[in-house]
Amino acid sequence: MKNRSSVLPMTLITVGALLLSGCAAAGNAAGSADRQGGDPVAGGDLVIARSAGATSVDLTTVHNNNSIFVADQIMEPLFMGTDDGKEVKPWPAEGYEVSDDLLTYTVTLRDDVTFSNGDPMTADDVKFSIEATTKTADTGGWGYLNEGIDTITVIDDTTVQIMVKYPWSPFIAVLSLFSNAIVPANYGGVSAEEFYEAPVGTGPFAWGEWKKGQSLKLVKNENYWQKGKPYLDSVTWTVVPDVNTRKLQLQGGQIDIDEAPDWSSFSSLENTPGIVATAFKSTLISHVAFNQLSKPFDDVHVRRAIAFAIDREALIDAVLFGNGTPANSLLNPGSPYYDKDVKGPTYDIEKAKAELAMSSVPDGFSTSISISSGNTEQASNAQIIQSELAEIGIDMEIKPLEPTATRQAVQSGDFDMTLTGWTMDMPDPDHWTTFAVDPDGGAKSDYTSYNNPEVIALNKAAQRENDPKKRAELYTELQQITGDDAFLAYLYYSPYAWATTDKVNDFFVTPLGNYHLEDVYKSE
Amino acid sequence: MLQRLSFIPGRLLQAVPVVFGVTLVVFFMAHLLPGDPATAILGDKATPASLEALRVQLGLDQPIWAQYGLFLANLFQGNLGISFSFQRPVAELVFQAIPVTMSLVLFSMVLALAISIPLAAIAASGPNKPRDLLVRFFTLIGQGMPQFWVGIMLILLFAVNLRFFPVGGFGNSPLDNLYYLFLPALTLAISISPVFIRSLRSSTISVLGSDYVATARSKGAAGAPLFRQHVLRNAAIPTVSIIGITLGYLVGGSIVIEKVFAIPGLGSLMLNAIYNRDFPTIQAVTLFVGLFVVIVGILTDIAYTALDPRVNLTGKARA
Amino acid sequence: MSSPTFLLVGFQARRRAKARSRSLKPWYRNTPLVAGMIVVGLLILLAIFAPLIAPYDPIAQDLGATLQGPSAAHWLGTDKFGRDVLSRLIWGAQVDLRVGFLAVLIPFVFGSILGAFAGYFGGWFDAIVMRIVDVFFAFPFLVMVIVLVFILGSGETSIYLAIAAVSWVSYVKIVRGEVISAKEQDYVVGARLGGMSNARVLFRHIGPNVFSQAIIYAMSDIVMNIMGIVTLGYLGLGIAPPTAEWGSMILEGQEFITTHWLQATVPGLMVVITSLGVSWLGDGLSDLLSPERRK
Amino acid sequence: MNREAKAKMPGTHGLTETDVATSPEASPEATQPILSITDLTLGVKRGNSTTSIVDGVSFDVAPGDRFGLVGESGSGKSMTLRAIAGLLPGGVEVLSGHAYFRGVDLFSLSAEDRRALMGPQIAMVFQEPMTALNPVMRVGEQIAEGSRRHLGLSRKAAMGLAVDMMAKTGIPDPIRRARAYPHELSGGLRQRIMIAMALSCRPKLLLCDEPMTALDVTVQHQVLNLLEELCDDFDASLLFVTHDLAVVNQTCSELAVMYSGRIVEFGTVASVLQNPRHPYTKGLLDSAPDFDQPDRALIPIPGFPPHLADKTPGCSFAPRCSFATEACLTGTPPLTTVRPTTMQPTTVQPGAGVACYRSDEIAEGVLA
Repeated sequence: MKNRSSVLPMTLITVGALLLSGCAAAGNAAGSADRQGGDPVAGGDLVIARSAGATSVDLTTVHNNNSIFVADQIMEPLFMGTDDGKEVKPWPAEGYEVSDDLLTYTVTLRDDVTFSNGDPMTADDVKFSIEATTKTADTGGWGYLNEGIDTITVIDDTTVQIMVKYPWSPFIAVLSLFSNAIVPANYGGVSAEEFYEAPVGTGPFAWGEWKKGQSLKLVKNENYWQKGKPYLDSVTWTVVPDVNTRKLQLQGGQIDIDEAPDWSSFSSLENTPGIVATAFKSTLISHVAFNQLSKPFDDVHVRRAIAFAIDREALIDAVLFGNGTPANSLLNPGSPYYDKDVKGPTYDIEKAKAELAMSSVPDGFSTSISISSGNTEQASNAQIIQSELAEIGIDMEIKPLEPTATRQAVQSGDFDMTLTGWTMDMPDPDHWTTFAVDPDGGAKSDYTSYNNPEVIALNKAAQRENDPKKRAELYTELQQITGDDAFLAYLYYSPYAWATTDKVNDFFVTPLGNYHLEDVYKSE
Repeated sequence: MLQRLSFIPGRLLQAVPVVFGVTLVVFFMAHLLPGDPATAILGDKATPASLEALRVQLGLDQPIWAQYGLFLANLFQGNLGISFSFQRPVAELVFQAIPVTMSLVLFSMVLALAISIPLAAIAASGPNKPRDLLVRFFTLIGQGMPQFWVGIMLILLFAVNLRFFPVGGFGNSPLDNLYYLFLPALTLAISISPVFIRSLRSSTISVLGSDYVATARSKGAAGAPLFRQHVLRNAAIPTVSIIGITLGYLVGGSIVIEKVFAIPGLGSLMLNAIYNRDFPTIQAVTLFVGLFVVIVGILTDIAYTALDPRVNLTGKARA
Repeated sequence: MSSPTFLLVGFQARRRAKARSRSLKPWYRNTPLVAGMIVVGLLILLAIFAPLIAPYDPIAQDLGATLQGPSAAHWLGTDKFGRDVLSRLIWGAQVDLRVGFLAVLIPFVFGSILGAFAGYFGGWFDAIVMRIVDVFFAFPFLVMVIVLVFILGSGETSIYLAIAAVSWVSYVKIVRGEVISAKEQDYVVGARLGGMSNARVLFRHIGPNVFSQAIIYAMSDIVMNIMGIVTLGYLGLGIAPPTAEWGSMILEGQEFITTHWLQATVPGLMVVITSLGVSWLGDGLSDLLSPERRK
Repeated sequence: MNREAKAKMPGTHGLTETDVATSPEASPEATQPILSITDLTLGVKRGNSTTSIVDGVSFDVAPGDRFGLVGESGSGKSMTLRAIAGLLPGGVEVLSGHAYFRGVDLFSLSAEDRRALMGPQIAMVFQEPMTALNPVMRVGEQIAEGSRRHLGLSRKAAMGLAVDMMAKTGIPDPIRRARAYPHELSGGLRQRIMIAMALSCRPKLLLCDEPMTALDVTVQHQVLNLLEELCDDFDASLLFVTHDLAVVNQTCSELAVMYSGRIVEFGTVASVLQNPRHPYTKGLLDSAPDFDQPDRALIPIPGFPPHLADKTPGCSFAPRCSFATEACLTGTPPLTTVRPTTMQPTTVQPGAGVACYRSDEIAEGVLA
């Protein structure tokens, strides 16, 4: 009898499995409790305006959210993050079992899932898809996230067995990544490039038409395995770079959803008749990153002094217009294993001056912060921090560079301070913690060159630890130490800002930033 | 007439080094941009390993001369290369954006002429009279207003408050586009009309004061017939070159308007290409704009020759 | 925002009109010149004495009083950092005028000299220069400035270089045209026959009135530079915050266009007033400087 | 070659009533001058100050007559001509006086009626053949324009007339030349085109504004002869403005000498040129070369014509006049034997007039 001690709370899996197999018709009730009721109305085209268009729909290599959130309406991974972003639930998969030595996962698939072209989804497709994604590791794709996978073997049409190289607790979360979405084996006989000109998936929508840089339209997938869904006939994403133009188009009823209204007009949108503005819980964390290779940021007291000197409430009011909460930890409240009791540096001028006195530059120093030009939020943060640091004798010059130039400077270590942030791609902290604290985790600790062996060890242990309680303790300790080290000065957790017309119902954005359009319907 | 058009082959030959120069300049300027395409594409979550892998795949690890050689080789075969960010042939992107920008540019040109010709005629009919001073004052104002600021104000007034027009965007049928492109075209028209008005006014004044108009008047011509037969064609000659140059400028200069009005034309394609370090697209768009400017230059000369029999471009070089 | 070519052509049209209706009035009765001097003079004074005139420090933040409407304390209200809009407007003049006027110098000098030599000596030198100029004219002006600002990083110096690298071509074309037409004038032919060295002829004879054309053109070039800086500011590529600059003020104000329209509108008006003043100056100067051309 | 003035008795030229709207008190048909200028004053009004360019000029042109208006540049002669043609430049206005064309005051006509006259009744030949033709229009079309508008001819008929006119004005190969553009023709040819254009609607009065000046001498002579012949053929009277006495002598029968906006002497060409009675006319003759007396010394008139703006009291020629006396400096010599106003019955006699206190002494040769 296999030991069902899976990483996820036992109850939920069985409940999820029962629910899905038992009453498919009722649709996925889990997690949509807080949405308005009313019976869904079929039909209509949903128009979503965004600042930039999708650049590619190849989920295995594309890196920008604009492309990801469109493509994941076509192709779905085996598992899906829950609406609260904390757990993973089976989606086109039935469930899975893990062997005692935690090295072999046996995933069973639903037998009623078909691709939009009518072909049934089988284990062969799953094997092909995951292996295709893993291969992209050597061409700059998301493959490096699958490096824990060893072999995939097809047992029968609805069962596939995956061996992992070492006990790897985030495995199921990795399977829920968009990059592991399921495509027909051998791309249905065409070349990869041809396939991605009009990709086929098991998702709620099928390929429509793409006018690059202008609009992308997907149409209803008649063979979607969740019967009766999606309600919409089609979805169109339009490209409207100017935030002000998007807002005015929404007020004019020209579009249904404005992807990212600016915080300054969020409150005015909220009380505009016919408009619903919602701040969805996110896994977004914004912080100041210090380059420990550039003096004096190798001195922990300098970093702590700056962390204490920043008035987070003031930032939230001035930049987010009150829509945010001060950040106390590396992890975001929306992420599993976030510990709200971790005490990170908070705004305290006296402590800041004390820390600076103990540092290698007691009477202050001059430095600079590199930000992306054209990004109003970063410009605002930088200007407020500049005036706050001036109070404790730190003269910080603002260096706005063109976004890619800034990124190049940061990645090549040519910066003092910079403003960065992170959103989770899967309901597991491992991707972010490894990227942030482990120097050879791929990004020299988020390019800060932070190197604390104790923290690195904690992170590796957590990666291997399957017992949730032990894993939680490890992550709490990790959050506490990184907070004290202040290798990043955490600023705030800000929600995702969305605005829709009141005719849009059941539109919900998960903490990972994606949204399930199969539940959305337009009422008159 | 044909004999007088024999200057065209010469001009085309002369254009080759120019266009070649444009490709050279744009290629190296693009490569001077800080942050290479890999950094732009992979974004914040890039790891050095993935950056390196992508650079190899995009052929950015080749020496710069080899890359330029490859670019030219492809160019001669009419292949504009593959866009780094869209992973699609660049030609597809450019040919999709060209009609958008062309309809915007031509629409704004028509509006600009519709504004400029009457105003210039009014001003020229009474030099230094109040109406002339008023027209000249407004041309200075028009020239002084930043394009994007005019765009914002027009949106605020017409699109939001009066809801006459949509806020930017682009229709899918030509008729639809007249509705969508009216405000952006008007914005561009306002910014280019001053030069048209000034040129038309000054040439109309000089024509009205000319001896041949006095001759025409001595034959009893006046009002509309005089204007149509004698004044308009002579006054239009100097303005033709301005229209030509403005056309060239508009195609390359409407980036800001396309951003404010969310128009997916060459301008926004170029702006995104710069932000994304999408070299093939940058080169393709610049090449097209360069070619367009050269061709418009030749068309202007043809129009010039057609309008003014005195001009013979084969012989004397135009200063 | 417009390009050198577009501007150059407008300039030539105006010069043709001026050549004919040139009035001999003394400078003080030349209304556009006087009006221009008054407006530009006031703006320059505003810029120089900004520290005295501006009621507040333009970058002092008051996060308690953000986005306030016009009030007794803040005549034009405050922006989203609680900074006084009026003070930023005044200080903005410093940046925009300085860059506007200084960005003209390099192209003016470099372009004119190159144009003069190209026009005077002609031959292969002229052909090469003109082909290079054609390449720059065929280049989308705004694209070039943006790419240059990207390469050089934002900040005043890179804006100077970016604008200079693009607008020198117009001066070459103008001065070259003038020199070529001047060369055919009798007084020049006479001078050359009289055994004068090329340099003397170029600088003593042709120089004076040829450069007057370039100076007049420089005026409208200033307007274009200001337009350029403001547009770069709007695209977020302008001068680094928190410095007050009209273009970035419009960008920051645009967020609140539906609620606090004043903040985005007023800087625009300042740009218009400045351009008006400089254009009048240009008109007046072209009256004064351009001697009666061939009838 | 001093041509005897050809005094031609005025005829009615078969004028029908409808051609000219005659005012009620018009004199009987027979002796009515084709053009009668009475007390014409032209000037520029700026604010409340007005500077006059032409002061009270009066003269008549009998039908079929050829009348010369002579004077240096700035004397107001062309301005007078343009006033008649209704082509006064901006700012210049008719301050007072009348211009009766066949009994009708042109200044009282509406713009509409005035334009109806231009072409069929009055035509004009300009000074600069290089710029007087529309550079972008074929010459044939420019000639045909008048006849199409006034005679209502079809395009083909009008072109036929144009070619015919071009032949009449001595233009070789007119059919091909009609398709040419002005810049493709020489100065002389272009002046012939102007003449063809002016006469195409068989006008009664031809106004010529120094048509010869821009041409070189040999061509000048041919065009003058052509002008005379055609005026006879077309029965057109001629008002000829020039500064060249030789041209007046060859072409006109009567003349008036203008100086700084006023007529200082008028009469038949024979009487005035044989024995000028005004110092200015005499000065003009003395300073112009004469083929009959090649060795005669040329005596230039000292000084310069006065600027229009400074209207000094007394005779405007006084400062340059070697015979000026105290009286000349103060009083303004009236034009003696002023021809009675045209409205009363008058018979055209070859009278003469002069505006100089000492004209008699000059006439008798006392003052050389």
